Amino acid sequence: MAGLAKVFGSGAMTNSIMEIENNDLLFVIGSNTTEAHPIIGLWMKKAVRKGAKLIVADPRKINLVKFSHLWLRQKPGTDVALLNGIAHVILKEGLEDKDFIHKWTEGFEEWKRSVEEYSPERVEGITGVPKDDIIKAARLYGTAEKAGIYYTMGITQHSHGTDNVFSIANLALLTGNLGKESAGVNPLRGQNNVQGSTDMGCISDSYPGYQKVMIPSVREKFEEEWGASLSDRPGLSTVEMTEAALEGRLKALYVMGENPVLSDPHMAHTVESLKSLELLVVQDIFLTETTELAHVVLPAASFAEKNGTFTNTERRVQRVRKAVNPPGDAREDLWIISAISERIGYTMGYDHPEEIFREIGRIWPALAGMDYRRLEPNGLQWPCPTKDHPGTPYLFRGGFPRGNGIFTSVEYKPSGETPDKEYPFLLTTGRILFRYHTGTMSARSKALQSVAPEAHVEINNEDAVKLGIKEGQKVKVKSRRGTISLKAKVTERSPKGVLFIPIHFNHASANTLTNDLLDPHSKTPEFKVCAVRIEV
Amino acid sequence: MEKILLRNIENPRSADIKEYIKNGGYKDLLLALKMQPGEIIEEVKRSGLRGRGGSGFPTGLKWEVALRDPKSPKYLICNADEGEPGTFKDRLIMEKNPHLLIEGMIIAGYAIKAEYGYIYLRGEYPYVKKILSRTIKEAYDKGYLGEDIMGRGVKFHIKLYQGAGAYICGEETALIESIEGKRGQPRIKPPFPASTGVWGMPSVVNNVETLSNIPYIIEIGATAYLKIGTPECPGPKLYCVSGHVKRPGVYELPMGTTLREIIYTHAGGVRDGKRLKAVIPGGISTPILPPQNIDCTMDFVNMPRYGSALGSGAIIVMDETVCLLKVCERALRFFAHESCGKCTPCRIGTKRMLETIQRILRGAERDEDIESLLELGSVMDAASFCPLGQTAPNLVISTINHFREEFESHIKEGRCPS
Amino acid sequence: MVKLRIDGIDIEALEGMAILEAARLKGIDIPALCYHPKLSPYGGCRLCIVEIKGMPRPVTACTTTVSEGMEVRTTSPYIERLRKTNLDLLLSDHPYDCMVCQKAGECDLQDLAYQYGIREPRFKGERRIYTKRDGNPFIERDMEKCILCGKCVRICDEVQGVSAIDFAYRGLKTKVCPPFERDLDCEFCGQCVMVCPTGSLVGKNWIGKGRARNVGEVNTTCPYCGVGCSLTLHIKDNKIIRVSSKEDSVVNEGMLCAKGRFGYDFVASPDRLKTPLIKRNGRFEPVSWDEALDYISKRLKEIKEKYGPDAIGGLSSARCTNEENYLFQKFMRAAVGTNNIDHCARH
Amino acid sequence: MKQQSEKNTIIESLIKKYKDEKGNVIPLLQDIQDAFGYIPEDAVDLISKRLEIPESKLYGVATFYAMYRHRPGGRHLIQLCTNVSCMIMGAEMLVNFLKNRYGLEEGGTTPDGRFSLMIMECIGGCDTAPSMLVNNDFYGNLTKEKIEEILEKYK
Repeated sequence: MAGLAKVFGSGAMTNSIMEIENNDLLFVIGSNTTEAHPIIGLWMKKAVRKGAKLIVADPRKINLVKFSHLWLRQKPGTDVALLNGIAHVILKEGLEDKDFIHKWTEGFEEWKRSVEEYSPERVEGITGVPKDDIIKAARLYGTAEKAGIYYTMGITQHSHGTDNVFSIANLALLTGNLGKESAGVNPLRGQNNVQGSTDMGCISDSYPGYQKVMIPSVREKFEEEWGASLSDRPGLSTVEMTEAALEGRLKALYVMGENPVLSDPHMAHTVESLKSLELLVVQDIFLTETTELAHVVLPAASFAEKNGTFTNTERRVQRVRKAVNPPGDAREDLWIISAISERIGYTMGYDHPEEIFREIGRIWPALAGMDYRRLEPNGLQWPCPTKDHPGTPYLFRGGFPRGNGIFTSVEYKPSGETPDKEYPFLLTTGRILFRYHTGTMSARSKALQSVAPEAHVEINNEDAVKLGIKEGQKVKVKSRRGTISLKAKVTERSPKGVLFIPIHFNHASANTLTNDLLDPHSKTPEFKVCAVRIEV
Repeated sequence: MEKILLRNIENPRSADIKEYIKNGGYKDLLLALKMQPGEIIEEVKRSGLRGRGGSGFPTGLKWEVALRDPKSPKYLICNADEGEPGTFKDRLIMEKNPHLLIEGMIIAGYAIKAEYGYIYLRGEYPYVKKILSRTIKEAYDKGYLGEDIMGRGVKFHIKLYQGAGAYICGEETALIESIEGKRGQPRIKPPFPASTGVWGMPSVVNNVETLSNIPYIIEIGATAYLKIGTPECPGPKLYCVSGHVKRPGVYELPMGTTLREIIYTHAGGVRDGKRLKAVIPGGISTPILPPQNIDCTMDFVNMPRYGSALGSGAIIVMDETVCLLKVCERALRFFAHESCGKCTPCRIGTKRMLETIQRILRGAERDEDIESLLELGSVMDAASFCPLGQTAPNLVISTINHFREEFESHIKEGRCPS
Repeated sequence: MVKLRIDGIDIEALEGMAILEAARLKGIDIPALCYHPKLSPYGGCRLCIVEIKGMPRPVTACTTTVSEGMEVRTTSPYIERLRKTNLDLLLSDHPYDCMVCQKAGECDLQDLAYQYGIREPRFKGERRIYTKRDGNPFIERDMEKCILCGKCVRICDEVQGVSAIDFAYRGLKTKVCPPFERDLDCEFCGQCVMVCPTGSLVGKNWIGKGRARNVGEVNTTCPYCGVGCSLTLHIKDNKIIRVSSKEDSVVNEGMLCAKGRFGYDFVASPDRLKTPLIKRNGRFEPVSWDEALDYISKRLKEIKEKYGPDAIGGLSSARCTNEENYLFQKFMRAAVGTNNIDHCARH
Repeated sequence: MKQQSEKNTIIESLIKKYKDEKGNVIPLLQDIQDAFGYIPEDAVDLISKRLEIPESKLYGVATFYAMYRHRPGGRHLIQLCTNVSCMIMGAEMLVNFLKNRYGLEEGGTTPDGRFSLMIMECIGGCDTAPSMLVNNDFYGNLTKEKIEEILEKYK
């Protein structure tokens, strides 16, 4: 969420889920909401029922299209061109919010010039979206009083993911859809506490609360709080750690509750790097593809066996409560971390998760006003600086925290690896309703397993006819990085020349094929686009 | 009385448009097109015309609500479902005098500023569909239907729509649901169709016979029309007579003619010299009448005073050979089969009443069976969602009241007195 | 606002509000089986009938909206008799399963039968018998217990937008089912199970796991996607036997998806890791916590001395709690001394 | 029965006829029944896909109306009324006659596939009770002999 953080200071939804109901225009781009965020999908359907207009931009005919008024079917990886094209039309038709731009933004003039050559005709050439639809989308978004933009991995998982996010932010700044209810720029975070793990500083360049590691005064504050000297050297991201291990710079890795073998791109690369480590410790609730390579596996407690908090995609911190005891000798993660820390000479004596929660509140003002009692019954949305503060449904009321909203000029750049003669198909990956992440939990639910037992590759019905592929036929999909074999699903859902494979299945993991090319800013791999070949 | 609705039907080519025009057909339409829609509605209101389908609701009022409603387009729907057992009058108009209906529809459409009309014809009249399709085509060819009727700048189209076997679709909102391609389940009222009907637009639903009165009202004016029938229920009425009479059929008589006169003077009285046992005056959802009550005047206002109702004017005459419990059993089998299933009292109540009657007929009855029938009847009448459930018990309950001994003899001696 | 009187109490209600809702605002509870605040009014069960001054026939409170000066009576001997007979009719077409029915103790029909003291239905007759079972893996659909309230049909159509089921056939034979009575094939969100007033729709893996007695409830947050729906875990003998959600929860208002509502049996899976494991010559051997922790800390200290703290990296989890993520990065930064921290966010 | 692909082309052409017409479901189902004698399951699947109407709703409509049939029937359809007016004029006897003479039960089809029988509620022929329809033709004042004579015409 580096892109959004740059413009607005954090990578969270600017508005809240309940406000979706009162949008009069919803622009959903790169989000299969009814499958990846089903309940947010319901709020969107409710808004449409109440008369809101819905634009869906997605290369595939996802279920949400059924409820939309306008479906933009852009080629994968061409989002910047589409978004700049929409901005272009808004400007040409004078639909921008002039006094919002004047009062709250900077860099407008320079950015305005950068979108001048994104005429509807040119954008149609790049994205494949008819120019009339681009104009219609611009008018819908430009004239709407309360317009919200919603996006997920379809926008961020590109080598130019940050640019995609910048161009979304530009649209919101252009039309003043920020700092007010039922509007905003709303990334739908994929996992139950991915917002929390970034808030808590599990990213190499930031301490908790996005406080930068590289700023000496910030580091000193944390050194004082934690009573330990802290490194001033920048840290490595996941994929960079893989490189470092292969180059012998990284010798040990401690993995808590993750399955990088399946969830990181270019699986062969990941396996090779983990094998080269001198120490791999994996703490999880099941054996996974990653524990296979570990030296030590530690049994952890599941969500139902511990107390604490999760933070959802709308910045709402909510309680997690222990309902059953962990099996056998499995222990809460807090106990395990403290025990290891104790043994290497750094004591972290906590008796209850709430003590940690209070400590977090001390060092990150946005959570200072929260405590476990105040989180009853429905949690609070940060920032919540004081004990009587009701929490913040939407950000930036009365302006941006760090000066003005910045327009960022963004040029359309094609994806890293695009189809060619040898690998003629474009592969995109993503989620499906009945599975979750790497399947650790969802694969072990009998009912979910029986309705989504195995991976499939969606292939456009015309392509299937050309290649003589029938529904359910086993096929091989090959990229420069590996090969998997799985059943074909012949459908109109995927556009011609594009294949789709869900990410959840270890027997045919999409990440065997994906490209580990990173977005330079966010360090996110380009999961959404790579070139593949299909063999019958 | 000089025929109005069944004028010239003896002529085998009466359905032909040339024949219809020769006898003054479509003149009233041209007359109406010279008037303002509001004027036509005033005339219909003054005429006192009431819904001939069975509701008896003042037609002019319904039109006025639709005309005043701001929403458009508006729709004029002809209810040709005619599902009430014992009723076959609309069939006769549509077979023998279809252009009278079309002319009536166009005038009604013009009066409420509707440009589209539907005829909802029941699925059980396939041969009538052929006739109506030809009639509509003739009207289009002669310029009485289309984008610009007779060059008067008035647009009106008629679409023929056939149901597929559902008595409930005689209820106007169930009919509208059916046109919209859904299960024929009645809608919550209000809103009424005149403000929110088909496709959510103002829609007037009128019966075939009701619409067939309109040209005549335009022709002779409300004042003259009021001279026919009774002051509260003016105009001609088509009475259908079936069952044990010498001459079953449709009789066009002034509204308010007595039941006795219809049965004996027009329908030739009870056949084979049998004794009259009972009469269902208005279709099987109306209470039964014993012989001593047949001096009632058959109109919307008087029949309730005799403990029954005009309904669709479908008179079923039964002589002494008929076992009334069997008649009640068959009627309840009808209502249980036709219940749309939406509301508890009707969905389950019709079946339980039927089972109770069948138990009595099988001689396996228990003493409290009559009590159960009365209790079921009261909950259905009071709590059913629509008139189907509310009127389904009428026949049984009235038979208990007027022919208690027939029930008793079945229960006590296990045999039928007839 | 509209002023009216219900059972002699003066009430102000919003224009267009149904009498049933206005009454409930004042704590006057009118029995209703087919009403749900999220759904369009239906008027099928006829239990919520009330008397209104000036109206000949009782009207259903769920479909009749309030109007100025209206006087409503929600109960009278006459109304109670009609309600009781209505209930009697429903029970006459309902299997007498309360002894073994999963919904016993939470069934609206059972509660009303208790309230009206109906031990035996007075009007006995033919009851719907359906032998074919629905083969879908999530929801047990016993249509004999269905009272045709239509809430499942409406929530699937109006709220979920899937329309997987609808009424079929007519009269007493009316049945809620997928097309051609095929097995249910939908998103298995379970919203239909949430609104079903009887035991007709229940989770397949709830059956036989326990009912009202000694079942604890723990409210928590869903472990799956980032929406953060509130879950209520139903616990018996240290096992999750069922998941539901409170309808007043802010983010999801009681609605869930297939993963949140039905995807919880991983917690009790036999595959759960139960002891620390150390790999010795290619095979994992169970060891005690002390042995594992000593091994890890010894190796970490060795690597830190030999190669420096930046040779060590940490991957936290987007599925762990805030507290765990905080402690993990504090461990890597304060205890180990490196900024090599990331988590598997899909960014 | 017709070939599957041939069957699909007929269904597709019928659907096209009603493609953009509002309120097209009931006439379309009627046309499908006229073409095949009943409403085949795959026809409903195709209508659902093409007109984007949930199939559950289509099935709800197809099973609500009594005159839609869901199984192939005989070449000719007899629809005999037994409602009150027809009943008191002897319709029950005619039902027994059809059973004994032609082996026709309610909702059944003769072994040779010539006739199917539907018992109707009221077909509006009360003045010539008892009455019946055979395919789309109306017959009144029925007796056993008259029925026999009429059915001869339907081979």
